[in-house]
Order: sequence, then structure tokens, then C-alpha cells
Amino acid sequence: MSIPVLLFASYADAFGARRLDVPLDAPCQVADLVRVIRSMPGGDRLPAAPLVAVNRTWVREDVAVQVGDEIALIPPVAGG
Amino acid sequence: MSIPVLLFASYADAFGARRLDVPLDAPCQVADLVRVIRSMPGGDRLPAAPLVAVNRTWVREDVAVQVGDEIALIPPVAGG
Amino acid sequence: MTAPRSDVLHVAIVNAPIDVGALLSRAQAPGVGAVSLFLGTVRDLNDGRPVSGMEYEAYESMAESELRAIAEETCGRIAGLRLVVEHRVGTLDIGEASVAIVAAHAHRTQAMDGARDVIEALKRRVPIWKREHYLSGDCEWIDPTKVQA
Amino acid sequence: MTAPRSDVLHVAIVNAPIDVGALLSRAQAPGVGAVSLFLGTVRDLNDGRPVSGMEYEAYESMAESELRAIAEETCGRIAGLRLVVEHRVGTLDIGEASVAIVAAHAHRTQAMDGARDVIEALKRRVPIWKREHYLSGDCEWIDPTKVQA
Repeated sequence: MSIPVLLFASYADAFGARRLDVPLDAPCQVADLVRVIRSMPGGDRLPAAPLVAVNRTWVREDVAVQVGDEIALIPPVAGG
Repeated sequence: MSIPVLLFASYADAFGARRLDVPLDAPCQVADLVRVIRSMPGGDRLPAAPLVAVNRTWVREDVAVQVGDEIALIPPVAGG
Repeated sequence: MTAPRSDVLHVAIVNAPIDVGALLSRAQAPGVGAVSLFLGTVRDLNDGRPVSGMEYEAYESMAESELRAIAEETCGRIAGLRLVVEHRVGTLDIGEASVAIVAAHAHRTQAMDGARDVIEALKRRVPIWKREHYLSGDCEWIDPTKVQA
Repeated sequence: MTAPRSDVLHVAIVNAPIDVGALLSRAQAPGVGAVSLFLGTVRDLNDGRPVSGMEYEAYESMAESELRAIAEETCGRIAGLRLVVEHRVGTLDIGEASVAIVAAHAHRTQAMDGARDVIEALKRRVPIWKREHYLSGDCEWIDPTKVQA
């Protein structure tokens, strides 16, 4: 199975995609997802602790990811 | 001789005029002017230490008033 | 790179309605990254009394020179600040703007501090007065040294 | 007298130019005595490099909900505050507004604090990114954790 992850801005550039299918089974933790994404091509351009949102809410690394969650890897924000 | 003094807003209402001719000779101090104005009809409505401007600049009571100065007695300001 | 010059672009006491869009345009410049606008408007209630309108009076020549001095001092403290200030006098309806301050800068903190510094100094130093007209028919000069609404 | 209700009047991520006059109108109410507007605008120089334009991207659904959460939290802290917020995405020219925040209140301190609180939280929390396009032809995503322009 795999878990879809949304990418934006510099991360979309790094991975050459706006969405990744991460080979991992749900449920798992956000930290597991980040670890696998880091090993994918372009993953070396991620910072030490990238921001993650689940269902449009900021989450910590130890939050569990469920099937059907909307997961996004968020570059440093720069609005305004 | 007399010294002209401009009045505004509540002070103009208090004295029923927008300009007073204060019976006093220049040079004198601002404090002298205020003392005489206070004795004029309506002068009882002045606060203890009314603001005064000379030539459009805030001044203290001990400043000297010269012939030709533009003198104004300034009610508490309430702009904005 | 030298710090950009501060600039008092426009200071005026006016009788006509304030054109906010025009004031914002005046402050624009290619180096501006943040604009802070402050508007004072006439509200319908003060100290619990229903207000029908507000009448502003100024010692116009001094008000304009004090306002300009405040703007110059603020620009002196905040390098690169661009300031536009208008205060209206005359009779205003509920909702109309009595004062508009536009502060523009490369960065947001300086823009917001600039606008705030000008309105605070204006409230303390500029010889302008306002007389509130109440729905009851009477009216009263506002004395900020007596009531803090 | 009870404190007037706070109100988040409008929060949106938009593609078209921001209509500042319309946003100011939305915040109006008879009880408003002070309006503070903050505008972020695209400037022609960043970190000393000449900029030709700016491209804004958002995680739109989350950006809008975060922005709304920020507005609700700010209104929760400041009773009687009226807030209108728009952030634009897409490609912007120098001088165009990327964000507009209107905070209206009976009193000036609350209005100015409201606008400031929203822009500061927006900068920290709302998933929006910007890519600067330089006159030299290249472009770069801005990373505020790396440079403090």
C-alpha cells in the first residue's frame, strides 16, 4: 500500500511532483512517513524537521496517520 | 495697550468670542496674560493651567510675549 | 547600501472628505513592502450617549505645522519611512473619517510603528477639537483630560 | 452595557487583485471609531537583489482555515474587534498587495493591535509561499528560516 502526501513550493520542486505516493501502510506515525520521504529522490533537500499538516492542521511527528487523512509536507511558510 | 489672543472651541464658547483683546502691555509673560484673561467674563471656566501657544508653538508660562506675536489659548486637544 | 531616505510626503488639514485611496497611492514606491493605514472614524455612541455627528475645529495653521513636526520627528526616528497624513475639520457624519495616516516602509514593523507613533502624538499635541452632537439635540466639546472614552 | 460582539467578517485566499476599498467598507459599522489596515506589497529589492515580481502559492484549503482560525483567536482576545482578511496568490507585480488585513474597533489601540496580531500570526502559521523573480531572470523560493530580509 502507499500513502498520498501533498507537496508545495520548494518541496514540489525538490521532488518534481505536487504529490508523492509514499510506500508505507497506514496507520503509522508522521515521523515514519517523513523518514521514508527523506529516502526518496529529492528527499535530501528536506530540512531536519519538516513541518507536516494532517487534515489541514499542524501536527507533531508522533501523530498517527490514518487511511483517508489528507497529509501535506509543508515548506517554511513565507506568506504576507 | 492690549494684546490680541486667539480662542477656539470651548474657550471661544466660554468668552463668547474667537479673539480677546487683553488689556496688558507687551512685553510681559504668558502667565501675566493668563491671569488677566482669567479675570475677564468667562475666565472662571478656564482650567488651572491652560495651554498656550505663541507663534504656533507650545510655550511655558514663563515665556515672554512680544508685540506682534500670535498668541492662542488652547483648550485640551481632542483630535483624531 | 545606504538606508533609504525617510519622506514626509503630504500633511494637510482638509475640509472635504478624506480620499483614502488617493492617500494610499501617494505613499506607494517600488521599495515599499508594507503599508499601515490608520483611520479615525466617527462612531455612533460615546460614553453610552447616542451620537448623531461630530464637528471638528482646528487652529489650522498650528495644527498643520504641529502635524508636520510630528511626521518629521517620526521619519527621523524610523529610517526609510514614508508618511502621508490628513486630518479633516468641519461637520462629519457617523462613519466618516476624521483622520488618515499612511505609513509605508520596506518592512512591516517600521510601517506599523510609524502609523501608531503619529496618531499617538497627534492625540497629544495637535490643536484640534471635536464637539459631539447627540441625538437628544445638545452637543458638547470633548475634553480627553476629563473623560477617557 | 455589554461588550460588543467581535466579528470575523471575511477571510479569503484570492487570485484577483485585492480591492482595498471594498475591504475597508466591509469593516465599517456605526460603532467603529478606529480602523487599522495592514497591506503587504511586493517590493523591488530584497537582500540587495533587484526583483521583477513575486509568485505566491498556497495550500489553499489549509491557508484559508488557518487564516480563519487566527482571525477567530484574535477576535477572542479583543472584544468588539471586526476583522477582514484577504491573501492573494498567483503572480504579482511590484507594488501590488499580497495581503490586506482590516481591523476595526471602537478604540484605536484594539484596532492597531488586532491588525498587528493577525499579520504576525499569518507570517508564522499560514501555509503560503513566495518565489521571488529577479531581474537577472532566475527565481527563488523565500525561506524566512534562512534569511531575515
